[in-house]
Amino acid sequence: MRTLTLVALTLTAAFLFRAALDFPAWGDPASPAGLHVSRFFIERSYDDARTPNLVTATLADYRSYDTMFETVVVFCAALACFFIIRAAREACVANVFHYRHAPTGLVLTLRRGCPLPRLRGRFEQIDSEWTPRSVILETVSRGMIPFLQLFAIYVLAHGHYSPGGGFQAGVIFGASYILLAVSHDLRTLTDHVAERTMHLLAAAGVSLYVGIGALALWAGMQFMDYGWMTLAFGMDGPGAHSLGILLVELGVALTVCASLTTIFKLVSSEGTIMEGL
Amino acid sequence: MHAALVAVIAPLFGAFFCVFSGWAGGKREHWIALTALALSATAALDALLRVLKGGPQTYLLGNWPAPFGIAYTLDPLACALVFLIAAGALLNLWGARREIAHRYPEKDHTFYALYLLAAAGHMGMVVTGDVFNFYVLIEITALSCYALISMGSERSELASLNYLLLGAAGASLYLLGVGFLYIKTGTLNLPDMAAILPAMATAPAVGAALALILLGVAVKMGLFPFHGWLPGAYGEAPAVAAGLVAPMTTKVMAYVLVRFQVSLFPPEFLRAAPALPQIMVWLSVAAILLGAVMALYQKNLRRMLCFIVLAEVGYMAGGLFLGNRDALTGTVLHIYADLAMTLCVFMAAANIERRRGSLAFEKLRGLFGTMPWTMAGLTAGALSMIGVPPFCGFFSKWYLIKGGMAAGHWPFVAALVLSSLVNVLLFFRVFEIAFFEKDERPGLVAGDVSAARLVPLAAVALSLPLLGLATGQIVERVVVPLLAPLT
Amino acid sequence: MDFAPLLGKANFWAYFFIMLTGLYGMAVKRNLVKKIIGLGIFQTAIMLFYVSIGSKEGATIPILTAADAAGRGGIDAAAYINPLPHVLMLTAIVVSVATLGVALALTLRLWRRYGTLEEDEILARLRGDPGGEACTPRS
Amino acid sequence: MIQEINAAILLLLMVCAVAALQVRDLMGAAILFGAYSFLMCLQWVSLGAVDVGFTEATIGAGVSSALFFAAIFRTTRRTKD
Repeated sequence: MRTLTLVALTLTAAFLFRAALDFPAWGDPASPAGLHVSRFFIERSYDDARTPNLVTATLADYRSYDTMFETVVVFCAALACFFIIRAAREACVANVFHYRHAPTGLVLTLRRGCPLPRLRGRFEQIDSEWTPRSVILETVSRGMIPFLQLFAIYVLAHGHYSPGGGFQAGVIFGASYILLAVSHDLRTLTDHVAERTMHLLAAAGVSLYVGIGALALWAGMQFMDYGWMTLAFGMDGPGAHSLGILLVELGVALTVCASLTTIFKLVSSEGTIMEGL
Repeated sequence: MHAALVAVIAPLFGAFFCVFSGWAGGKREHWIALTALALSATAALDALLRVLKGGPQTYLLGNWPAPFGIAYTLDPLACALVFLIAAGALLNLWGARREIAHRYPEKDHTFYALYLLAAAGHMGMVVTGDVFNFYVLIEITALSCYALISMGSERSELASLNYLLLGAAGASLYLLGVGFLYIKTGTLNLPDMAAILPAMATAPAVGAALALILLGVAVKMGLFPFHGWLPGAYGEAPAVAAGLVAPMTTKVMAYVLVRFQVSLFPPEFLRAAPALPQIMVWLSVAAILLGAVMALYQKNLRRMLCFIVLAEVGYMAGGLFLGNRDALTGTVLHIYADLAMTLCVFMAAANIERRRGSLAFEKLRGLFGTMPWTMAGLTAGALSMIGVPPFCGFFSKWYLIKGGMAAGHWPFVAALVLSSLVNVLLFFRVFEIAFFEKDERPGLVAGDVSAARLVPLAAVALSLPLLGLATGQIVERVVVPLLAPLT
Repeated sequence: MDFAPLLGKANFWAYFFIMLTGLYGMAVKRNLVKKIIGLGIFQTAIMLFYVSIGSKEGATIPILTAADAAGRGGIDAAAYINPLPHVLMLTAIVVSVATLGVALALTLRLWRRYGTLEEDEILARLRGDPGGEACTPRS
Repeated sequence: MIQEINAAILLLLMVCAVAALQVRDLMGAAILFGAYSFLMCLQWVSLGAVDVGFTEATIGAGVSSALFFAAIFRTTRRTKD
């Protein structure tokens, strides 16, 4: 089996290496890829969409239909993970509850059916008996998270002019939640943003994207033509495209952030959404 | 031509609404899904009628001119397939509400959302005229299918992971092939690429690109020797999901091969490398024989059907690469016919599974007595798969055999005939068990399944002879315009 | 013999080498996580190939300079790197992370059922023999 | 100069790819895969693909690694190959 694979791979390698000899020279400005279609994007994007970042303009305007499905892929992955490993609700109710006394670090273990302690303020619920707790880590993370989120918003809003856009913003925002889950525990994250909110946000993001495309049908234009905003908001064509790009990137950011956080929650807790890393 | 677009995005919106409704505590997902699919089927029918009247059209997304933005290429072949997919997905889902609510408590909205996304992905793949967009749609379809398949029997998780690894590798090979084409032509638009390619038909990079694309699609299609994932994935999937993916996925991939063969692969290229079609036809012969032989060994109705699907993939790929007009006609006809008849037998199998709990052969005893309507549906599908006129399976096989004879490829013809005979044997063995052996076990639920499951099955079963009788129309209005540029 | 064009192809050859490394991992490794890592390497190498298609000698990153954005019309396409492969690969990266999430979810399900990540041990369990001592199923 | 940096990164990429597949510890493999992703991001930035590099740095080296760590933490880091 192993030798057979190696032989097949060697043959493939020879085949690919032979094909590479036929390619245009590496980095050649006059290659077909650099001339045919891409010139249009480079020369037109500022006039069409008033967006100096050519990648953003191409991504969210010229090929926005692709990007729509790319967002749907992320949404679909979150749904798929939920469908595959989310445990049934009754399996997620623990038999044993652990409470840690905050000042002393003493852990109280209660079986199901016992009255819950009334000392809410000084006891905190933890996952298992040994949950490492590091004051330095928690404090540093808490300090970093607002800046991460602010940076995510900057990346989203400034995507027209600098590297960045909806995906990167969504991932950074999601990473701030993942950092919260890793530095504290998953329960802290779930207390901040419920599972339900995440799913609704993910669906809202894709709906925003596809909805903006579909509103063009209502104005009698082709799907994904942002030109309908010229009629709705009374702005000029490039401005409408620029605004359209911003709005769909917002949808992308919402979906990516919510979906990636959901996937991380499900994978790190094996589907119970209780006990994380 | 907004109709074709509506056909694709209606299920997308349906999926979003299912998630909203599910997390808002509603119980309306089934109706949302049915409405979305019905809307999609209506729109697809509208698109088909327009295309039949006005000829092939392109739909520019975002209103950007064709090679720069993404465009749909709409012709009768594509629109008819979209209509069949939407209608098939609708009928397959129609009566499954109780089953889904029972099997996936708390998760049923996700099931509906994934089902709709898979349907939208299949339809999007058919209409798109952009080679990269096709890759993204493959992945949407595949991801939702992995999730749907993984919730079946105990073995389904491993089958699904195998499917994921092979499927992702196949899609990546396709992507690499597209990269090769892009580096040589500088475009991603299918018609534009087809216009550029003939000038460089003999370049090694183009040959490598087409070989890689062929390899990737063959993996996704389950053509021998890349069929390893297919029986496991379709055989272990939950019944409703199997009724969606088994008829649709392989057929959509076959459609894509037809599209590439007719409009992308330059004839000069195929003449320069005559070995490639020959190899593909021999692989198809191997696939047909393997499917037929393995089906004989199965002790479970659904697994038997999976190996028949494997053989049908061989029919389509073989007809495609024989390369003459009759064989191509047979392939196109077989895409439609096989979609309908596979859907028919899988829906009937789902009904039986719903009543009997399993599809092992010993559970099929006495079915003609207790479930006459379901068995009538299964019989219609079986007769079509065997190739009895006037069912549609007969006509497509007829054209395929004619094409094989015209090309002088006797092994292909022999494999086709042999596999039809094996189908006779397979189905009559099932009928024998279901008709003659009586099941006397107590506690067996008597009677057929509910009308909500029988009416869609009847509709699909009736469509089989209708599709067969419409063969002349299909050839004249779909296939002839498609093959016109080849002569 | 002139080696300069061959040297230009060395980059492509390196990409193909990484791709095949990934494919080798997917085909030969028995551990499911290893297979998934192989898939990741394969996909990323294809993205590298695409990005390199877009590169141009002497061109700058695909963000218009202030001067070009202000002046109307006279943008020299050769001065900017081709943005199209970048757009395609943004999509491909997101698709690959989506695939990764689903693959890991499936792996976790398999772990829950069989208590192992080795494909051969899972297959042995499915065939019915006890396999190895590592196969203690977790409830 | 940029060519030499490119070549060095490419070499390291190959080393990381092989090592991630060969190391007999899944956590080590995941860390090496993260390093591979980060080197890839450097390579892309040096090829001028700033947006792709940015995305790979966040998704490939960031979220993917976190997902791998989570899954390995939940299962086992032992592997036979």
